[in-house]
Amino acid sequence: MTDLLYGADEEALRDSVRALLAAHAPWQRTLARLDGDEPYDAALWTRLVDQLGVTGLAVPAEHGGAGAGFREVAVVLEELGRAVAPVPFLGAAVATRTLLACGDTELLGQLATGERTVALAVGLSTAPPPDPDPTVTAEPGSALPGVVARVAEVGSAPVLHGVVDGVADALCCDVLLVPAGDGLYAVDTGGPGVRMTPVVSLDATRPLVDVGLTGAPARPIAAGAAASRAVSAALTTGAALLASEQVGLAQWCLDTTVAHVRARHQFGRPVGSFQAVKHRLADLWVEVTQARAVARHAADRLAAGDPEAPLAAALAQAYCGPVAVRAAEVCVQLHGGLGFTWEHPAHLYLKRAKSGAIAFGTADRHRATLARLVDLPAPAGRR
Amino acid sequence: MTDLLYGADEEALRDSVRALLAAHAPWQRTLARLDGDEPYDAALWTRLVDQLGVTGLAVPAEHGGAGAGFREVAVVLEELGRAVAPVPFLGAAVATRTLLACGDTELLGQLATGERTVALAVGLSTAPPPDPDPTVTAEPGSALPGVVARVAEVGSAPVLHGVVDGVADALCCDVLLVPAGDGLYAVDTGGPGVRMTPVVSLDATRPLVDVGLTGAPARPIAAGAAASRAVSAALTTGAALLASEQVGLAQWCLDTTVAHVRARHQFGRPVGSFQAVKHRLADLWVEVTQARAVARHAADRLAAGDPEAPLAAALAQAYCGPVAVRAAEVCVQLHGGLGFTWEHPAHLYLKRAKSGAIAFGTADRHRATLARLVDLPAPAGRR
Amino acid sequence: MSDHTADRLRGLVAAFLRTHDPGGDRVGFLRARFDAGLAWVHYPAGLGGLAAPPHLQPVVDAAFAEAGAPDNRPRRNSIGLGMAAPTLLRHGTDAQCRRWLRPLWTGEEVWCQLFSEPDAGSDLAGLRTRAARDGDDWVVDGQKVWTSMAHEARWAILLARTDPAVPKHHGITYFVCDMTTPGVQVRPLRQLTGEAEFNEVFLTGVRVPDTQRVGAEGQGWQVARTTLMNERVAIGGRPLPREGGMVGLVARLWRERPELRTAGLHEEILHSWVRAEAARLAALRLRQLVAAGQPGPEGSAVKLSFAELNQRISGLEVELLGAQGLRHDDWAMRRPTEPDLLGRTATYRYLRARGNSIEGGTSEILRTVIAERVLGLPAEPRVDR
Amino acid sequence: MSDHTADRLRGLVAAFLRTHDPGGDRVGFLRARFDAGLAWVHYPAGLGGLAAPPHLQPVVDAAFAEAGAPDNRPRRNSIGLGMAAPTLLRHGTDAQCRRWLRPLWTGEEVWCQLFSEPDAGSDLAGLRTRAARDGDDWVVDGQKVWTSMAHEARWAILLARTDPAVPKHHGITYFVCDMTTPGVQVRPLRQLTGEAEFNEVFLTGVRVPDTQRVGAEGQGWQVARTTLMNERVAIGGRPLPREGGMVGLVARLWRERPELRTAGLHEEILHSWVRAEAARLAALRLRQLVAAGQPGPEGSAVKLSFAELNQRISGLEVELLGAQGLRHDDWAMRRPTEPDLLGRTATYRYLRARGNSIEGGTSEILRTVIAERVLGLPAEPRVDR
Repeated sequence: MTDLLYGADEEALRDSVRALLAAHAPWQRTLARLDGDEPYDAALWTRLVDQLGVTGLAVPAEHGGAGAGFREVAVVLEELGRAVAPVPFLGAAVATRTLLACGDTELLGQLATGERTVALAVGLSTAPPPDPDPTVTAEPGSALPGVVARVAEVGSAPVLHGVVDGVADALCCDVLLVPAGDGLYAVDTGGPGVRMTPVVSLDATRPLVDVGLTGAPARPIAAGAAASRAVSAALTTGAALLASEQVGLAQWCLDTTVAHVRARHQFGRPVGSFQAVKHRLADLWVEVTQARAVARHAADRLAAGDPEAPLAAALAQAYCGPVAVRAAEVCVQLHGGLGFTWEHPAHLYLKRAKSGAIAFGTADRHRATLARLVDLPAPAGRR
Repeated sequence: MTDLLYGADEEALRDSVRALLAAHAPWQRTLARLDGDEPYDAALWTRLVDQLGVTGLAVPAEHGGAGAGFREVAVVLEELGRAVAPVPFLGAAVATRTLLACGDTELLGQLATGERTVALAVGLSTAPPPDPDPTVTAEPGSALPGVVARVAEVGSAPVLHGVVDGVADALCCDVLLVPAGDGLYAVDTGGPGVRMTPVVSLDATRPLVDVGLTGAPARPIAAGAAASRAVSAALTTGAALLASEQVGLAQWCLDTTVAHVRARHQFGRPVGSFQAVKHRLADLWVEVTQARAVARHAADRLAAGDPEAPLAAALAQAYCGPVAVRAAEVCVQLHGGLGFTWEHPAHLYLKRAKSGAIAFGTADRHRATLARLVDLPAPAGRR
Repeated sequence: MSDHTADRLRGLVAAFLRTHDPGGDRVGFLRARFDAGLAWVHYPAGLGGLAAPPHLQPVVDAAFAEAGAPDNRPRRNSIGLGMAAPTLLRHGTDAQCRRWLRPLWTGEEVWCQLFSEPDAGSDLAGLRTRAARDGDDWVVDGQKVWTSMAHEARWAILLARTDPAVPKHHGITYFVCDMTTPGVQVRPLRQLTGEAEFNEVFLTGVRVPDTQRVGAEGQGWQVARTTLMNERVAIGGRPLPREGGMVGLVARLWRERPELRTAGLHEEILHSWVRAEAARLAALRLRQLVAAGQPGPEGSAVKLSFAELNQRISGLEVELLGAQGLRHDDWAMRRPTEPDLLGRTATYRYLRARGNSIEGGTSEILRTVIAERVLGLPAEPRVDR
Repeated sequence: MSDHTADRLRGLVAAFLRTHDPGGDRVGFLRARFDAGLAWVHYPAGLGGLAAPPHLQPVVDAAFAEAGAPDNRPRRNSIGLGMAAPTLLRHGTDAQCRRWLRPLWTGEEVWCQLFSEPDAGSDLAGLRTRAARDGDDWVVDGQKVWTSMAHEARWAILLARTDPAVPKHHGITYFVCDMTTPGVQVRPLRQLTGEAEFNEVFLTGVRVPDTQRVGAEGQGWQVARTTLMNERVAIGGRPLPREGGMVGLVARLWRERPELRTAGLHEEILHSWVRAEAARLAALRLRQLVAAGQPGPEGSAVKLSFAELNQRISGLEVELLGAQGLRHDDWAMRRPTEPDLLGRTATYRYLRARGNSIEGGTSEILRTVIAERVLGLPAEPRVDR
């Protein structure tokens, strides 16, 4: 049965991550980074990888990882969401799932130890396919979400051509996993024929890049249905894990707003003593409480390799994405003018939340997936 | 341009109707009727017809009416909604529009003077057709909404067979206008072959009947496209006018709740001084204010014979139906236990409101109609 | 820590079943189960329990259910089981516990609650029913409302004002009232569904022996608070399978009646399904927290969101039914003993669910409770004490 | 009743245009229009008006617009036109009106508002900026925030506390402050869009002559209330065609980009369209009421619902854009003079619209205003006076 709690190891992991983030990633530093040239915090990333081994959590011990799992990865994401930290961990987790599915143990080992940073080259807005089983589609290649590149050959070695727009967590990565043709390829970003163009992103703490490939040398890592399944599993993983980040984000917004309205006085009373404010925050607390259960469920089913993991992931994005947006919007509103300023961190969370509502597919797409998975079909034909 | 105000004559009419209802239809009487055998208040209906001539308002003077129009009919409906009065006026207004479209001046004259009560024999939940112009459908008859009866002939005179379930305002009527085959027929309810079976209705103040026709003699009043257009216009009229009833209902719910929370004390304060209660009622006031503008617009466009009347009617039912339901639900909630009792009138309004949300089509059907009319098409194919 | 384990308790149930026929005399079986300490295993020995941890109760219940043993019809005595019993255990005397708990648990004696009054609903502490001392008795006069099961109950838990001179929360005392006492008059209170689940209870010169006082004089508010908290957990605490609540009914309707489907209602049913599943998982998480000995404050959230869901989903169901949603089954006055939210018609469910945000603490009160007790937001300025 | 009619005013405009070239010197034309009483026709003669009924103003504006005459760039001076001018007319001296109204109306002098403070936002009467009498002057010290146009304005309307000894609403006085006075320091206040429409204004020993006091000493709160009401009407009062607001942008996007459509977003856009059209019709009805001389209290509703709509629709637009909704145009610090809610990107609109429920009275304050002034619900117990 699904385990919706946090184990003692998970709580210990949370404490470590939170302490590290408190020491090295206060929001003031993240905010200041927005006017600079380096959106990612490379030093913070190094600490997370080297000191806490976050990239190895979901990698089996025999491949150099910690042999924990995606429940632990989800706990790390809660804390990163809470701190709106500018590190490429979500992308690394998605890449981990891709490599696990492909059985590429060498790259997996390098990812686990932090020797190389890896990202799946698919636009951040790409939703998991409504049908996670690619065997039902006629052409094998058509089941690959986000395919925009094509494969050519130079001598006997494949090279890739094409563009992949809006890829997250790829800005500083060493290796891109690119779906192309009907296969999946590893491309060295330091090699020839790869151009990474930074995007002015809504969420500048998760900067996107447009990837241009012009004859980039590529190493095949999966083909046909195996490639489709790997990408599909990776996108489901992204959707499921993002929910935990959203829970952490929403909890920060709730906690920060509660603290603010307790301290802020207007009309001779704490703002938080006004009933409409209290009830709005009570409703938000209920939603965050439910979002936590939903996100925990998605992480647990993912970790268990349950066939219902896609259902749990669709539920997670149908529910947690909108809750995170509401939490961030309430946070801005109840901070009043202060919440509308650049100097207050609320907007970092608002932008992350709104961006997250699109990442791995908007809530309505996940509802449509649920409709299929739980047999609540759309009306036949037009109204 | 659309006139969203009330003219002096309209205000005078409102005052007359309100005074009559206050004197003869207090809610206590309407409530007591629920446990009796006569859901309609025949005496009240006679007063409305004889003293105020409500059935003649939309009938031209040359056919025995007052030569006013549907704006005035809408004002009467606001007051009837406000009093949740058990009289068949909405049905009479729909029948008036049907007969106007068919040009049946004799029956129109009898309806105007109150000599005979007429109802369109279509289930109350029937929505206006999404396309109000029947010429686009292939078979002329198929554009007739609510067709369930068929036509036969006895000698050279047509007779009708079939059932029409859930007809409103037909319980005490003298004449039914029945869509059958590809025509529209008048059937005398006192004649042979007509059986009227009362329904246990959600809204007992607007009781429904199931009409059974077994060789009922019928007089044709329109055929083919003319019949389709008449029924379509009648349903659009019902949708547009119902909005005014809903505004009156919602306004009563708001006013009554405001009065209650001003008087009721808990925790040593008026309940209406608590901010969450105040804000909820402020939001409801905004919605009722907007519903009034929307309903007034629908009545005005209907009265003007504007080609945009179907659009205004669809907007009216997409907006005003849900507002009335919310108003009645808030009324029950903010009356606390009292609002949950049979002895308080709130439930009369709740049942009328919820029933009205289905009458002439649910809000989602009207949104779908709007999508067609304002060019916001549904996605092609399945998601 | 106790040394009880699930296995050990299953063993005790098995031993009990070897000597007691679950198919035999119902009351006799239940009395014996109580006496064996297998009623409420977390209650003390001698009072139906074994002082075991509360999370082992479901283990025992499941073992009896598997054997086809009769249950104590818990829905018929929810006030007794959910409110009276825990209050008696915490605040009652030993004699009170011994007199009342056994027939309460077996269902031989049904209990009701005389708390709410016409002018004291959300503000329960504003109650006006008076209890005046007269020798060894108290004489009670007043009017109570919203009393379910009053017409079937033998006992009532009663709040009455014993000292009108002190501020409102301080002058209240908690009693157990015998519903067969002269002066207790029960009248049905008809609700908007047409039926009367509830009652008004008029108390005129009702004598209550001082031995039926629970807790000290003037301490009734503190005693009642335990009970009110229990009411909320009792309402929200049942586990549900997926689609186990009202959402299952509307999902079935959607599947079985394709002709009713529209694009707009499709979005609405999906929204409802998502929210229902989120609420279900949150309730499940609360149970897991309780079982792990980390009870959180999520109980109020469960009641709040199930009220909202029931209202939203039953409203959707009525609209989905369309023509059929305009029809009801029966408005006649009836006397059910409990709400039947999954039976009858969609219209009944829609109307009955309106009460879910009023009964057992209004949603407004629950939001305030969450804001103040969970989030630590300040109380409003008080003008009534 | 005046004897002005729409026809008569159109005749006056026509006569004016025969002697003044709309294509000539802009400022000269506007000054002459003011002097002819055709600026604000409902203002008194000599102050830009003809004492005509207010509903005839649109007639005059339309006649000038048809002739291609320059307008006074109303959005650039919205505080001056919407707040300062009506306050000066109602509470100012004749000399004040003659000095300030003409260059205000022509746009030669832009105005800003020094009301809000860091600790006095919704509770404006809690302001702390002090003005102390010194001979014929007042000396002002304090800090103001959320001042749009402060970096372009010549004059400010200013609220300052002149008597700290009396309860909060009573010790406030209303002034006009020359923004070029020494001691006035303007700093940009960057907002979450990255740009700075607003400013912080620091006032250090700023001398304001007593002749620039508006209304009596200590009466500033009453004077300001006129102005605050005007702010709300000014924001909500513009007429819109169907799909005239943000909903038009998202409707166009829906029509032009079929590949973005999903069933869920279809329902959402239809809901938004319906609510936008309802809000538009309500605003139109308000205008018709005002024109008929029956101004209702609907002004607050208009501002409240447009804030909600802007937020909802811009949020929908960002999601509808999908991949493109993850991109912004520019986070650089800039200095626009007004919000551009229909230009730039969907992400900008989404972020900027968050301010719509905060600026010019938060939505929470507006709901309280509606509840108390329109519905007559009682105020909360006050603890601050």
